[in-house]
Amino acid sequence: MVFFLSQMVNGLTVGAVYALIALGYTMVYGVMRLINFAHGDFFMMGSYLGYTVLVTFLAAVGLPLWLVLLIATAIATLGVALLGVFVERVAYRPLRRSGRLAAVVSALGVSQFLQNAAMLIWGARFQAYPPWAAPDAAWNIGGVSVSLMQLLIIGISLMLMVGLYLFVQRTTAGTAIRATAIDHDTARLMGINVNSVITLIFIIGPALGGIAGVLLGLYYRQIHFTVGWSYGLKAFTAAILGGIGNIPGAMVGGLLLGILEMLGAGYISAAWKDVMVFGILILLLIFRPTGILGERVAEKV
Amino acid sequence: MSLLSLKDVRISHGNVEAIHGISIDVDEGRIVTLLGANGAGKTTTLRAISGLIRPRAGHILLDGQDVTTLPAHELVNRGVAHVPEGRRVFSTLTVAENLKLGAYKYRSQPKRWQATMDRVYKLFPRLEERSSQLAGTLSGGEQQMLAIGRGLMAEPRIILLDEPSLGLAPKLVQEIFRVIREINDSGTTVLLVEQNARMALRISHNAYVLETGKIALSGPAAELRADPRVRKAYLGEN
Amino acid sequence: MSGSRSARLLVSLALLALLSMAQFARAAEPIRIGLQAPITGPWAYEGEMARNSVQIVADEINKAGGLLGRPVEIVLGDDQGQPQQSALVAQRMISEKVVAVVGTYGSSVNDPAAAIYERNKLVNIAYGSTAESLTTHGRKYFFRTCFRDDRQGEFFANFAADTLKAKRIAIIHDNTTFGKGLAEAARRPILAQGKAEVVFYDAITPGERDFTAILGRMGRTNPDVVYFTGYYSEAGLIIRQMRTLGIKAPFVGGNAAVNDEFIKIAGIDIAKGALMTQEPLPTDLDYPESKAFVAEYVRRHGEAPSSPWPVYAADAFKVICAAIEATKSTNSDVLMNYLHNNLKDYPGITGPISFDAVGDREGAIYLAYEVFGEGDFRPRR
Amino acid sequence: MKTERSRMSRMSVSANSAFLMVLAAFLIVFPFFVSDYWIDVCVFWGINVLLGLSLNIIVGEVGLFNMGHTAFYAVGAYTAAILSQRFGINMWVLMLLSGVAAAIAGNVLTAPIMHLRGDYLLMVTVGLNEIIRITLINNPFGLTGGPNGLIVLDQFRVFGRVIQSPIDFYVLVWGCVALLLFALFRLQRSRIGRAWNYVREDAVAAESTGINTRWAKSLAFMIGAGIAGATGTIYATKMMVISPDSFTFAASVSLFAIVILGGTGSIPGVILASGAMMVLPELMRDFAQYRMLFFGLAMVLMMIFRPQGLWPSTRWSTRVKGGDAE
Repeated sequence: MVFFLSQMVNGLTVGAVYALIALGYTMVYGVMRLINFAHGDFFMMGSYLGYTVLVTFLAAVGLPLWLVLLIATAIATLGVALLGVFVERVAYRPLRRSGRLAAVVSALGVSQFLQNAAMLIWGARFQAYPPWAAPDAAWNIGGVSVSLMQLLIIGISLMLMVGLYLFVQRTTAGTAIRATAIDHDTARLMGINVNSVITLIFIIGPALGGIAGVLLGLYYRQIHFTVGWSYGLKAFTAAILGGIGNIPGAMVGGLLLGILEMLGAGYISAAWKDVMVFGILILLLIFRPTGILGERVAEKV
Repeated sequence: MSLLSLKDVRISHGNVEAIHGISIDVDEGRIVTLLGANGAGKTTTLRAISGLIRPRAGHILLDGQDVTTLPAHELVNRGVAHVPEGRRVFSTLTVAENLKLGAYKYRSQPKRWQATMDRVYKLFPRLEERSSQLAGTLSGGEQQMLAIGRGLMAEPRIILLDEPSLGLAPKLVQEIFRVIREINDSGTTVLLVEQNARMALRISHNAYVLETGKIALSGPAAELRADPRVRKAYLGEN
Repeated sequence: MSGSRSARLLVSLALLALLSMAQFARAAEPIRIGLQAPITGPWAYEGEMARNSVQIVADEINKAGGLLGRPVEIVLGDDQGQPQQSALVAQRMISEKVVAVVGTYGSSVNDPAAAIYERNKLVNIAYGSTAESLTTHGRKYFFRTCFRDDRQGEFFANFAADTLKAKRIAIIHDNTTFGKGLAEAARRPILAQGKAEVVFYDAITPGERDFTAILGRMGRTNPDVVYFTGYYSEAGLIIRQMRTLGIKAPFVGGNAAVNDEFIKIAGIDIAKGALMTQEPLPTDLDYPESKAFVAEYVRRHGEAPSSPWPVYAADAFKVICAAIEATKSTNSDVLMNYLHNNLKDYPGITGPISFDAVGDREGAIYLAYEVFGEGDFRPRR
Repeated sequence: MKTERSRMSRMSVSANSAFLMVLAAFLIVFPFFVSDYWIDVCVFWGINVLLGLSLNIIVGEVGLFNMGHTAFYAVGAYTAAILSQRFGINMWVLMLLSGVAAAIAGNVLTAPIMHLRGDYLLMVTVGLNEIIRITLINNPFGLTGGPNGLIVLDQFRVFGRVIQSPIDFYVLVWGCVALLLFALFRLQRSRIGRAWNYVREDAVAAESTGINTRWAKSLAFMIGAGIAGATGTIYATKMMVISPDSFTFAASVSLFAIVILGGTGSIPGVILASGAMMVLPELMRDFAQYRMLFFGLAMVLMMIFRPQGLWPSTRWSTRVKGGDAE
């Protein structure tokens, strides 16, 4: 039981991050029907930016730790959001009328570019977040170890997710996003500037990825320019699992994927874990072709 | 001066020209009907007016100002509402959310759009009953009401209605036409695209007949109703 | 008649002059030696260090007048750490008519290249490919300056049982050619000796960062020692996550875990006391060659190479040059024979180098390194 | 309208054959002027052409998003390697067997997911790719050799001559490309080819005209996977060593990109794009660390300035797909 609970805590931690990244995938997909293969690399960029701010600028300044972390996260988030808007302008917007496949290849190109840019900027070696940055506190609750970072990751992710959900459900801008996701033309007829909505999506998605990047950087310390690819793949799986285009779906999918992974590795075999994860994905899609929370909408190709 | 006029507008889909230079005038306060067979280019014309597609040549004037190249959302701000063919309600949004989106340009003036919403609810009491229901769960007639109501939420000067009676039961068709007249009576100009030529000509002031991308006939509705060609092709008479 | 004779003389003199000039020209033509390394891709850092190291050796040789009076030149081939690219690089080395090749880093990447070099009879000396399988195919032209996994595995088995007195051993690898190879190589002697048992054996996925699940499962088997045979980046995460989970068993890493990054990622408090099975690091070697090399590397790049592999690349290059110098030949068969039979205890940067019949380096020395509180690896006493 | 279309298709046929003739001439002359290295680059180009063409059947002809194609390629390569190692079967027979094995895998693995809509299918094929790769690494029943992979000692033989040198492989691979091209052109004009295109353009309408869309899709997957599998045999003999590292998701992605960059559904497009994917990075070797950066940039620019691909197919509809008209 203790072991099971430990795995659940770990699974929730990883899953919360998958969910944060999956939200970016799912929103971009929902509005643009684009699989943004570069999204994982926004996450990676977030990690690096946070690292740079922490190491180069703030190491010397005598500010309290929480403020330093806040500044680093804010700068990383902002930087990645700007990058997201820039990438959309340059690499996706010109392709909006050229079909989805062209946009997918463009996204792959962006991913390749960002990875190699990160390699050239920060070097090919692993970088490590400074040890003073991450709070080390951990508790042992009835045999289950829970660290402060884990609580922070789960807490912040949940807060962001709930915030995003409320934003999308309750505000006019959020309603505009949902309307655009359903039907671009009709959204235009409502006076919605679809380009602005897409820009907004490319601020929110990468920003969430950027925050996830900093959080994981602090948690694991180790960062590398290839890390976006594997997290991107997992987050995309999570989005599909929950029903792509669906915001609560991404959250559920992310958390579920994290827990599945941890239980798989904890009880069966770490080597076969991914086989199990993808196997479950396939099984689920066989019986529920649009994911857990996906709507049964006709394909819009 | 007309509220809306199209001057020698040409529209292409890819490399194929669909509209071969048409001119249409819609005077303020009127109901103008655009008739034509399937594929004649009626919907295309409306889409060009509301800025969803850009004409290849020619000009579209709103109040004498050239709006040909303005994006759709800008035209909404200038008082053009377009109720698209097939209703196109946002099916996973509630009725109230749909209506609110109609007033997107007044989103920062809650008093204003709430007042408009009340007027729309008065026009379609059914919508008020169902305000928290998802639009996709409405019946076809209700969805059409929602689509029109949503168009009205923008307080447009001109509303473009694309086949509002399509696929509705006869009783509902009557209802829709009554509403159109009511909208017009309250001062909104209407450009109507209809299959139901008989009803459309009955309520409108002027009409144009579009055939394979060209204006074949035009004039006051009453005249067209008497025209033998119209009677044969669109009114099913001999 | 005499005119024609002197004309003939003149012509032959001119020819002679031309010939000698040609001879001279050929003498000035550089001897080209290939370096196959991952310059881009996930192992780019290792590739870069290998290039730096080989460059130092090449510059040294050229400063001292080159080889056989000719300068040496490095022909760089980037295999991106991918098998297909590796095969292409191998073919390019052959087309570029290099004399021999240094490389490459990863074992599964090395295999296709080694097969091509073998077919084209080109001496190639791997510097980071430690998989046993590479020298089990009877290749004649394949050598390596690094040591084989099984030697290290054996060293660990003895070290764990005899020095650490471990009875229950957990082994984790990373499913790469190298990691799994070393894990297998460690498990075999443990099972054979019967002094201890392997209570846990599973793999992580490289590139991932959360291993708490597998470590939790491992923790329940109560191991006396944990041996991780993957790379430093994951090693750093594993030891930290182990400690967070409250697993106190000593952590032993393989030689791919020896890297400053390990300490940075784990954090010094946690890394302290971690053990590594490892060939002596260049900074710990007492040979004059090692000291000079490390000094030069630090002078050029501001720090010593952070892993042992680039130094093996430098040694591979040195060995090739030594063979050319000794045999006065650039013929592949001559070099191959020399390396197999005549090169004995060549003073390399990493110690004396000799090759056995299959091309493996003789006389593996492994040490147990320990991470000390000052954040450095030192041989354990 | 009708005459215009037939004129266009006639034009495209002549353009296609002109392209193929230029290509053939180039391929015949090329080896006389270059080193073995460049011949080898062209061998891998040819292998990528075979793979690209096989994927093009699935993506281009039928419009199914398959981003896990190397899974089938892996099945073929491993089938050949395992059977050759254990039973010493003749390579030509193995090529057939591995093709069949991959075709069966293509059918069995995709049968339950054939009904999924585009992007879900894409994700599932990615998943299949990962499942197969990880299974190969984990060395089930000691069959696949784990991360080390397998050694392939046997080689193709033609009248006693062992296919071994770069030029041998060059002839073998491009010979296979020629055969495949011939088969594909026949296939495109056949009833099956037309059925595929109907399915791609409008699955519902295709179904209503009596085409069994499920069958059509399955067949495309089987044929595409089969060709990839047979190509796997060539790859295995060329590399002499195969390991899971050759069959990664990234490799699938670059195949997918080849098909789109070339111009979805276009045979000359696949040939050009796979050539570009092979040759450009080779030419950019001098940029060392920067070359993959430029390569990513090139992909983006290519799609911006030529979204229809290098050599768009006239048979792929010009209709805007999913983009929004503004």
